[in-house]
Amino acid sequence: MAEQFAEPVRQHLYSLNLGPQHPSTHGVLRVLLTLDGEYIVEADPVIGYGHRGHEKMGENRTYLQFMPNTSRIDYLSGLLYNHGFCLAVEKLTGIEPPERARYIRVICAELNRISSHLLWFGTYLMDLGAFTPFLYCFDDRENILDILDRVSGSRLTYSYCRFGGVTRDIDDVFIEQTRAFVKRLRSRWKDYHNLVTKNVIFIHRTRDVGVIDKDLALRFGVTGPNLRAAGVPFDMRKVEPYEVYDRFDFEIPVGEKGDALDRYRVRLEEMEQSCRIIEQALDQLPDGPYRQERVRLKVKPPRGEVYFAFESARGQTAYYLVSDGSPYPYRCHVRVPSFGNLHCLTEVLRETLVADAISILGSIDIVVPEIDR
Amino acid sequence: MAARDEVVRRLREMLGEAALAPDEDYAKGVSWTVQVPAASLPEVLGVFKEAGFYLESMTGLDFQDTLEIVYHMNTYEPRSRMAVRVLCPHDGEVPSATGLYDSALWQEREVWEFFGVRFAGHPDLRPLLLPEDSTERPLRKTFGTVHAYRKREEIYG
Amino acid sequence: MTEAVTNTGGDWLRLIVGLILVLIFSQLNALFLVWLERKVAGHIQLRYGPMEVGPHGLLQTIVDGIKLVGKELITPFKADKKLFVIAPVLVFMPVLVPFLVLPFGPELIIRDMNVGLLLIFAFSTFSVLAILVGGWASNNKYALLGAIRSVAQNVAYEIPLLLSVMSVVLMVHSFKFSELVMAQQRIWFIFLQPVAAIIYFICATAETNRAPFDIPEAESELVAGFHTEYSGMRFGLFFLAEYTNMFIVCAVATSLFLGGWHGPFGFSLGIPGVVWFLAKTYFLLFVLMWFRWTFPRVRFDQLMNFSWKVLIPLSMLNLLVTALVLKFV
Amino acid sequence: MENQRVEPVIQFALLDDLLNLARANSLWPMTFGLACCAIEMMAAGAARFDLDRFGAGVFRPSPRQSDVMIVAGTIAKKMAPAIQMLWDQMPNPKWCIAMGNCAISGGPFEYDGQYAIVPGADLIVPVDVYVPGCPPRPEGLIQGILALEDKITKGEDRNLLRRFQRMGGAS
Amino acid sequence: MGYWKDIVVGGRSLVEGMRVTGRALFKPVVTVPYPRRRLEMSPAYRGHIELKVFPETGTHGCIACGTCQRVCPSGVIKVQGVKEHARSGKVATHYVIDFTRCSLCGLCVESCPTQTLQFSTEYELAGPSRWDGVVDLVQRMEESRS
Repeated sequence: MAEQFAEPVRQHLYSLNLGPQHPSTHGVLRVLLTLDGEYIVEADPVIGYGHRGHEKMGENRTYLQFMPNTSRIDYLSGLLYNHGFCLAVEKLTGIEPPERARYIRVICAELNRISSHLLWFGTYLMDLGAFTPFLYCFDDRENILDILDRVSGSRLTYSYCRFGGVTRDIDDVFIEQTRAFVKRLRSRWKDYHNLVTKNVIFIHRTRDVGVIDKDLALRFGVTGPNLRAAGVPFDMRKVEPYEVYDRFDFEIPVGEKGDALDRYRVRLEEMEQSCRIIEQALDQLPDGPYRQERVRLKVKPPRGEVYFAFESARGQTAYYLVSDGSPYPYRCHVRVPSFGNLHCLTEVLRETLVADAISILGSIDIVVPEIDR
Repeated sequence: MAARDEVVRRLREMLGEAALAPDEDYAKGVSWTVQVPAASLPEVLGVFKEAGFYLESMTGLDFQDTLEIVYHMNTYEPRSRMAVRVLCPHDGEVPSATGLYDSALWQEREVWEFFGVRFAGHPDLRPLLLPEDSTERPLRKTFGTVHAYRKREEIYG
Repeated sequence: MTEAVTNTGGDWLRLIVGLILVLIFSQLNALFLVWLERKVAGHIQLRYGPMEVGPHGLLQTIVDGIKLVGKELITPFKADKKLFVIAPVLVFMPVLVPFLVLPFGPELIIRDMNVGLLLIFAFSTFSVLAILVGGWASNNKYALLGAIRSVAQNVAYEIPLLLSVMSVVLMVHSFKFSELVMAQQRIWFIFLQPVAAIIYFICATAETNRAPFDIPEAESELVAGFHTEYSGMRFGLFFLAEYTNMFIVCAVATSLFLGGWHGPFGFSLGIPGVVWFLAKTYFLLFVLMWFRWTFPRVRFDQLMNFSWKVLIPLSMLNLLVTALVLKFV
Repeated sequence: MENQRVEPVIQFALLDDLLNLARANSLWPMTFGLACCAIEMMAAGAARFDLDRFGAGVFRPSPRQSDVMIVAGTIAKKMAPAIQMLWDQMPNPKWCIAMGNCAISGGPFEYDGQYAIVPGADLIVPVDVYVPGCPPRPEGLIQGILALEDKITKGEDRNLLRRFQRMGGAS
Repeated sequence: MGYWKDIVVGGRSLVEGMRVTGRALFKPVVTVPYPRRRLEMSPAYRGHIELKVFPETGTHGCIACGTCQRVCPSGVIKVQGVKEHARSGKVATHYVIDFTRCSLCGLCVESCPTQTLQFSTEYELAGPSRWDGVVDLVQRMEESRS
């Protein structure tokens, strides 16, 4: 008789599919949530819906033929990945690009970083339910796309860099448009702060939400703005300065708690720092050749390997190239930042609401085909 | 630099001098390369964990005679990336690092799925990027179109 | 609007004409509001909004309506068929009834009941049940989550809504709309009851599941909330019901706080009462749309805290102060 | 994968024209981005190339309420059954636009020995309009949507609400 | 006292946000009404490739050497050439590209020894059939020339 009344409270857990097609999974990510009412008990991201086999393609085409792939791994910072791949192969083969090319690459890379952060800012606000900032950010982003289109020929998947330089020189129209853009972006901060940063609903939705602290970041290999928001000033441009980044003075914005609000502030501040880098690079821009002439199309690096890490918009990206002396890479592994950034979600999403899960997923800024490679 | 030197000192005691190979000018992006037998992998990674390193990336390399897994470890200080190289036969077994680093959970699933090397002690070894029912090992050199299939010494001498 | 309806068999004739007018007006108004919302959204976001379909996109909503009518109506396999089909009708039916008592003009109230205000609030709670029925019947986890959230939200925001309205009714001692509006002949109640007006407007946005409180059909979280499984004109009915509900809520706000058909401070400046009423209502509707395209979405528990911990105490305090002031003045 | 168009028994020419006109001018796309082309689709929906001008700006998240599925990006083999299910969930008068080279023919990722992608959306879904480009410009996508509108109303001249030339110069 | 301060500060920030969107309502619209007004493409814009017509010879300069065919990562180009008579060089008669597999990387344009390839500024290519992308550039050049 007693058992009849002492019915244990069975937890009604049910699993919900934040399916491969969902307005706010930034592509094709499926998160298998086990819910108890609105609270998430267990979150298991299922990836692979955007797997295109970049690394296998790296092994059956020459170094230069892999170039279009690099800007499609993370299509929001395509130029940063192009730039990184060129530097990796130049380190492997010892090619020295002329000074002007190095500055052009840095300017275009920083512009691409700003456009990637702007898109993140827009889609993050859309995840939180505000549609208008998305349109304002795209308005700014279109300016950058025009500038980069003018010099590289495409809006998103640039194959602009080559080993030993770039495909096309920048002219003074480019320089003048870039300066105008930097001035215009700085005038927009006030509007963005009034519309979003000071907004009380936004602050309540992001403060103390999805805290990624130092220890969690270390365990999961989280890098980039998410790590800097936790208070660790780890930026490849400062820790392992490559290209000409050591000639510019810029700070690394750092947060305190590592919650969504800190990640937001760090990224906004980073856009400002990129503007400073662009302006300094434009001032120090040397003239001279924009490309080294004697580079063969079929580059033949010596035997050996290189592990070149650089800072993409989402974190520390690295190319691990093993060369066997032939013009075809023997192994081409790409270390992708969003892999670690997404993986820490299994820990961070526990005991949060579904609405928070979307906010956290948006705040760590992932690009799914980049995770799936 | 401090954490790196401390790790090098402890590894030198543990594995002897032969296993460590320095690369002075950091040209290849790695300051020290450590050749580790599969059995003593957990202790080596334990040394790294105590020194505050994080598992940056795991890569599988497929050669004719052997399979090799390269763990790149890094910390938040300049010039402190180290590579831990483990040799293991095709379809061989390597002790899993999931006890020490949670990021190894997915990276090991990926290396297993693409190369077929089993990881002893991994909680749930199932495909990560490929469809659930896939059994083919795409990144093996025997699979699909590839330029060359070499022995290990042809590259690393 | 007909000026004075002749009294021969007055009541029945008045009801029938009123009903026809209500049906026409509510449909046209819903279509116009959808077009207005897309245009306002467009221009706030520095773009045009519907332009190519008819001059300035005026035919856009009509074309949308025809397309929705022409779509296939899918009923999910394991859905509760009967409830799934009834839900859109249940949502749309209670939305038409409040037009009966809305004070469009001095003689243009179709049936000036003395319980006018109560009737509106009674029927507005009915639509929540219909949303629950719709959400549960479509056998979809997202729809269920959306429906349950909608019920909790409406319950939480019904109380401050009623309390803030009570403070106005306390001043006029009646629920009759004509008396409520007549009392605002010289001073609109928004100047006497600013707190109640703000609370009412916030609760009104929550009541119609809009703007920062649009959690039941939160696009980025629950795919499409309670109407995830509805296709074709069933979804159209949910859509029209939402916009007609918006109109009613703003109409009640105008008649309670902005002096119905009176001009400011009693000067009607020769403009007929109806025009005043519609102008103020459409301005409030514009403000509702303005909310939607500015604010992010409130999280579910914050929504609850905001109502129980902020709105209800404030509205009670306001009611207390109004009672004391009326007692001693 | 050819689907036979079964002609309805009773034919109301005028009603069909009206319905086709309505369907052409209010195509609600489904938010369904796979890879790089999704960003260009968002740019098409954004302020500079506003899709809402043609009534196609209402991006409905749920397949039940959308008319056109824009397959924007590379179709991985793991994603193919999901796309198939989404296509089946859409109510009937539905169309599909294959946006970008990857959706048309596998694009830059198609080579012999490719194990991970489906080379072309028309292997899993009946596609109505192909928009080549890698990624196609937002104007290219707008061209695709206008081409779909012409296909629905069976000819640009029969689209009474159309007041410009699709391919010609500015009217 | 934090209770009241929160409400006041919160309320003010909401009004601040509304002021921004309110001002945006009266700002000029940014839209380029596409079919009515077309954007002018930048000089470097990469449409699909086409054969350049040299003024002095009045035709393309392709000698069907196949460099572009080999360098293309996705194998998009198929070139066929013929020698008019023994001594003279080859001239391309068919230059077929499958544009739906091209990734616009520009390696062919760079590697062409006679610099006869260039990017077109065409982006309106939407079509009803998948095989519209397969184009014979020589034929296309003749049509555009006549």
